[in-house]
Amino acid sequence: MSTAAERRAAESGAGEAGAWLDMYRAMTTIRLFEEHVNDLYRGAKMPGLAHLYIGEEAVAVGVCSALRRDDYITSTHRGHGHCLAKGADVARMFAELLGKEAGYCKGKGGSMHIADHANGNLGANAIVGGSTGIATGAAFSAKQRGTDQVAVCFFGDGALGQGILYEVMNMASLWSLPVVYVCENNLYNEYTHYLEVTAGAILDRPRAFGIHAVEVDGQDVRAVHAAAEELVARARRGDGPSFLLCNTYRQHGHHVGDVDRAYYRSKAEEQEWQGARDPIALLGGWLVDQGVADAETLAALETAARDEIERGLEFALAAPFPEPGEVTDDVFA
Amino acid sequence: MSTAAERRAAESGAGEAGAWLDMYRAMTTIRLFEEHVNDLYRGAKMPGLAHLYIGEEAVAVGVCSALRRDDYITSTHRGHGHCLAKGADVARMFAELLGKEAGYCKGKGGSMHIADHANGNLGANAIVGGSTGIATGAAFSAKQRGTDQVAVCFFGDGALGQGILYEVMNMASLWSLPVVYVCENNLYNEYTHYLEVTAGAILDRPRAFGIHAVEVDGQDVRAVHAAAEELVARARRGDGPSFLLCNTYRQHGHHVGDVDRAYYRSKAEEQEWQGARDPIALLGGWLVDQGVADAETLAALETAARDEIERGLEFALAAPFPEPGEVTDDVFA
Amino acid sequence: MSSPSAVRELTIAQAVYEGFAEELRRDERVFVIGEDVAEAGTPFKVLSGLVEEFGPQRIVDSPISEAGIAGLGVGAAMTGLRPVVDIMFGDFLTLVMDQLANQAAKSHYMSGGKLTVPLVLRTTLGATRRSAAQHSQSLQAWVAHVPGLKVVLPSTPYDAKGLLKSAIRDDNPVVFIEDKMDWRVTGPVPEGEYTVPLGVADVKRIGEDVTLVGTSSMVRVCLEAAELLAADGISAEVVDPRTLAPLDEDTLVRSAEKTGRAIVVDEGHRSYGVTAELASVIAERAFYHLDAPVRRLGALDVPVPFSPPLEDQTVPTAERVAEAARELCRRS
Amino acid sequence: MSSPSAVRELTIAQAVYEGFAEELRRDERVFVIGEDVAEAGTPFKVLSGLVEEFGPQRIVDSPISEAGIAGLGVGAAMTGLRPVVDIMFGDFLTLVMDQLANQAAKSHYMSGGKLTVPLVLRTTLGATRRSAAQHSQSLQAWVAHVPGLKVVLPSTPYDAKGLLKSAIRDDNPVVFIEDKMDWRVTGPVPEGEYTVPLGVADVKRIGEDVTLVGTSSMVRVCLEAAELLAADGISAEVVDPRTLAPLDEDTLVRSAEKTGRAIVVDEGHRSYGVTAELASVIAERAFYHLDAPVRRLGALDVPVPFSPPLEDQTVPTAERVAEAARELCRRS
Ligand SMILES: Cc1ncc(C[n+]2csc(CCOP(=O)(O)OP(=O)(O)O)c2C)c(N)n1
Ligand SMILES: Cc1ncc(C[n+]2csc(CCOP(=O)(O)OP(=O)(O)O)c2C)c(N)n1
Ligand SMILES: [Mg+2]
Ligand SMILES: [Mg+2]
Repeated sequence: MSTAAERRAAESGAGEAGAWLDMYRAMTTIRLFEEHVNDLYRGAKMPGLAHLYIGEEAVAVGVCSALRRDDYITSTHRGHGHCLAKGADVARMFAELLGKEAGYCKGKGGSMHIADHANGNLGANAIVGGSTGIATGAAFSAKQRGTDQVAVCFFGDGALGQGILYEVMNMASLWSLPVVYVCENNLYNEYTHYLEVTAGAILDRPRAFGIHAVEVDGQDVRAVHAAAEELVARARRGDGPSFLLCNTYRQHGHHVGDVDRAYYRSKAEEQEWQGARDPIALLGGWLVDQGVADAETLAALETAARDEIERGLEFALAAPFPEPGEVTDDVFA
Repeated sequence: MSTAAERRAAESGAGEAGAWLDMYRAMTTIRLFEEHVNDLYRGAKMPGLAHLYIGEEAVAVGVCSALRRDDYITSTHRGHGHCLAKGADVARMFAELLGKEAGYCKGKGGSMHIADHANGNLGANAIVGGSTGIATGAAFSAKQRGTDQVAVCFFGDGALGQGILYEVMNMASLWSLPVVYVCENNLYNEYTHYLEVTAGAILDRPRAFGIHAVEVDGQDVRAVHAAAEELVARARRGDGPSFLLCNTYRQHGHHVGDVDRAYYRSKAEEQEWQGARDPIALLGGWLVDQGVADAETLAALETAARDEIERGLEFALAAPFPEPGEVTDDVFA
Repeated sequence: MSSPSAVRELTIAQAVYEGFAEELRRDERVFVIGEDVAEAGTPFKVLSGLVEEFGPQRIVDSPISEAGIAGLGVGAAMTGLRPVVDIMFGDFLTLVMDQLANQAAKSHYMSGGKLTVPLVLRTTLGATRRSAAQHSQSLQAWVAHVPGLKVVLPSTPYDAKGLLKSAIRDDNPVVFIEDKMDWRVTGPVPEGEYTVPLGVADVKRIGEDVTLVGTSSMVRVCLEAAELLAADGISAEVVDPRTLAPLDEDTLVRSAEKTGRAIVVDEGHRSYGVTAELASVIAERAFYHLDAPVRRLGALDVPVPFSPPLEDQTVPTAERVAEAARELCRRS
Repeated sequence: MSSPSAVRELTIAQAVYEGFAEELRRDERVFVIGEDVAEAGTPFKVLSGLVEEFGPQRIVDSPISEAGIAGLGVGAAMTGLRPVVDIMFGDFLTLVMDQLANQAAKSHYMSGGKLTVPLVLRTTLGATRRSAAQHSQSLQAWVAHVPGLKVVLPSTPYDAKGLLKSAIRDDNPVVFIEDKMDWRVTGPVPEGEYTVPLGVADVKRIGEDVTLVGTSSMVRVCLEAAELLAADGISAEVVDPRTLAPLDEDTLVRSAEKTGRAIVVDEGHRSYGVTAELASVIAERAFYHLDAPVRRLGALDVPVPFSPPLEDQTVPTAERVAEAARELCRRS
């Protein structure tokens, strides 16, 4: 079975170049999706809150493009990017965010609980660190069942505070499980800088459990993808777990309602990451420099993504809510 | 305020030599106490089970002799040694193990919950890793209250599997708390060798959180004491937490009822640790070699310890049980 | 200087803030630890301002380590401090149950009264916030089941402040649970110093025909239901236990004996929930005075769904409580 | 070959072992993970022998990481395996509540039915073992309060085997709780394959004057009480719900309606415990048939003390149940 990147490259016929263009498209889709989510919130069209992935697109896309459809991921409260990168459909995601029947979870999960089992997404999780055991168990299962599937566990720097992460890394190492722990260090646990709550050096933590650990620039999708390909291959061939530290940044607030951020981070910091360190701009610039694409090609990709998203949103807005009676369905299988 | 070792040295008037003799007496007291506990169990005179400290005496005595009376310790299910080394009275300990009113906890705690607040012992704990937060909190409190007290957290190799240990080590490091984590690696978690359930190198775990970590031969009370003095002084002068790995061995079963052990460890291994590596024999041999004491001196110390213990046991056996009505006392302060 | 009798209208959030500020001023052993409690004043902003007055040593931002901070709180409480451990969402009680139930609740008893744990664990409850299954639970039944814990569920600004001050001064571990949806509710709060004792229920409305026992968020639901019932000529008495442990059984039973009918309403799941205890206490002790069975309304026994039309069905409403009361009053 | 009808006397421990062995043979997706479950066969030795037949890949010794193995179990269950996570003492449920209540119990619902978690969490309950406060709790009320979890409390060898097999085959998370004190209790178990469905109560003794509802260890206590009562000419019916969730309310209510008197007995703490739910279900649904209030007997609301003369008072005994029944029968 081929990875997303391989498949796309083949389809687009353009080999590696096609794969990079495809990642550009995927990152752009996430960006536009999240901007629309923000608008939905600001327009009071979406129930509850959402944690936007804007600025972190290179991590989900770089990692998931190294995965097969039957590989597993577990995600977080900031999960839209992971879900899309693993192959989810924009329309059904919007429908879920709006609590509609047509959503991935029939509206029962919402933003923090989207699961897309068909694409190996075992679910976003609203408990920080709550999916680390699930990803490790999926890897245990893959090994026990004799498949060569790999599980990727996405989590934020804040999850480094949860003891269960160390409990399961210990087991993953002991039993050489095919799991890749992907830490998205976007510098903040909600409103607190990670350095205020994180002692020592992050990479020393997985290493203390005998886990191979690597750090990459999470804004450079090519670097993330290269590292992910290596770590996923490692897991697939039975060489065990690994840890990928991706240094990144959320360009928006902790959630859509977090607009006054001056008390915990500076405008200057935000501007640097929104500008020079924007992952989509970085990839776009590289594609143009390399002559892989020109401005029009990229614009065309963006337009295509925008169309897809607007169609999806239209569908979701028009879609019906679940029947009241469904509230008692799905408690038990 | 002086440490136990200083105090004893002063009292015994023999300076350092007196301190070593005192540790010999303390280790012997623990050994004999535990042998009597084993007899109580075998004679069906003690309710429930107990986890004997025999073979590990050098750890508790080496560490606690570096502490002041107002320093804190937290202990484990294998806690008799810690409790005695921190200054508890033999008679009241026996009384507690027998569920008597005169016990440290009025019989309500028993072997796994002895606490001796007056001597800074915040309690044994029957939850593996369960006291790591308590010790860290005691250190937080000492710092907040501006005292120079130190907290020592005793735990076994099995507690390395509990996530809370990593959560609190992170905070101890961040806030430079005066706590010393003492890991008693006696090679087994109950009936499973620690290497089967512990990935990586133990010392790398505290180090990953920026905690100073040291390893010593847990059978050599002089080595344990020297390391403890340094780490306690470090904490006391505000230089923060540390981790002391003591390699040791329990000469008996996991608990008094664990007599057929062949399925999880070899007789040969037991004999090596019971013989050449017995901590009391090692110290005794050294004392004689150094001319600090001769055989009679040591025999006299043992006799004195035995008398103390037999008197204490007699007292405890004769002591009354709590009044039935006390069952509902002490639920709330 | 304000006279003790002067009264202001405050929100529950303001009352809670005052309770914290006064106790932090009164006793330097008190400190608050939790995620984003300092500069952020918690994500709900209820504590905003405390760190400016009391500093980061006493309003401590922690890592995302619920079990760890609970354990740290237990140790600090045993050794001379009075910690308030802030657990953002009640749903995260799942992570502190060991430190709470096996350590905090049992230390005093296991030590034969030697160790004391004057700890307050502050957290939240409540659904209908569109926060889905892991951020909407009301888990008070779990902690109320643990001997050695006190459990406080304030429903008004006055009670919130007075009960919080009592909780902080109590020498035992106390779980203090605020409703996420009602911080903006206003009510009278005197200027001066006062406390509300733990273990004393409060009759929030006097009535003759049926007793509505409500906890936390459900007190307001019961009061609204009482209004609806009044329109139908049914006089409902509304009783708020205020603390689940200790539970003021007598006040509940007396009211049920008087009215002969009782409905118990709590936002936790119905099965094996708080309503079961309150209803069975009333059914047993008021047995010979009851004209109809005691009814229980709790959250539906389903994980809280995200979709608004589904979520809205999971929580008791004034209309549903009133309907149950009308039904009871038709009976017997 | 043994005929399905052939019956042996087995202990509960032997019956549980058979249930495991048969399901491990029948379905290769089933595996067991826990502390000292392999060579040691758990500290209680109930699983001794499984690792010899099924090997260390399927009988997995874990680190002392309750939360971690529970989480690993959830992920394995979502992806095609059928884990049994062994949690040595029920007291350690405190450490797995997040994985159990926030993950296992909610995943099916939150995913709109997409994810399933066929997980069995096996643990224990029961005091009077002189194990003190952290090794003696009966925490079934906590898990029974969580929608999405099934909760099984077997009381006989026959039920233990049949219910365990159903639990392992169930597509939902099931908490299976064995009484530490009763593994040696014997009873008839047929040779052949059988299962006992979840959600069906069992009348363990038929009677006319009073209904004794008992769970787990308390079923035997109720049966002994029934003997004592028979001597006084009081005919007691003993009903065992067998599963708390789903709960077979009808069988309980029918019995209480028949006898007009009911006593509910569970080894968990009395307040906010299992007895509250069972008693209020009976009191509400059988209201017009009851001649006396429903009585509840649970563990005293104190941490379990170590000292034998104290511990022995904390748990309901046949004599206390009988006395409560006599008292009820004098009433009305
Ligand atoms: C166990 C737990 N504690 C606290 C929270 C509240 N909370 C939600 S997101 C968050 C911060 C998470 O930070 P991080 O893991 O770095 O992810 P990020 O939001 O930065 O992507 C917190 C504390 C939670 N959801 N779960
Ligand atoms: C959280 C928890 N899990 C499991 C147990 C059961 N148990 C009691 S002692 C023990 C082994 C502990 O090993 P270690 O920490 O190395 O201490 P040792 O017995 O070797 O001194 C276990 C698993 C427990 N008491 N607490
Ligand atoms: Mg972050
Ligand atoms: Mg050990």
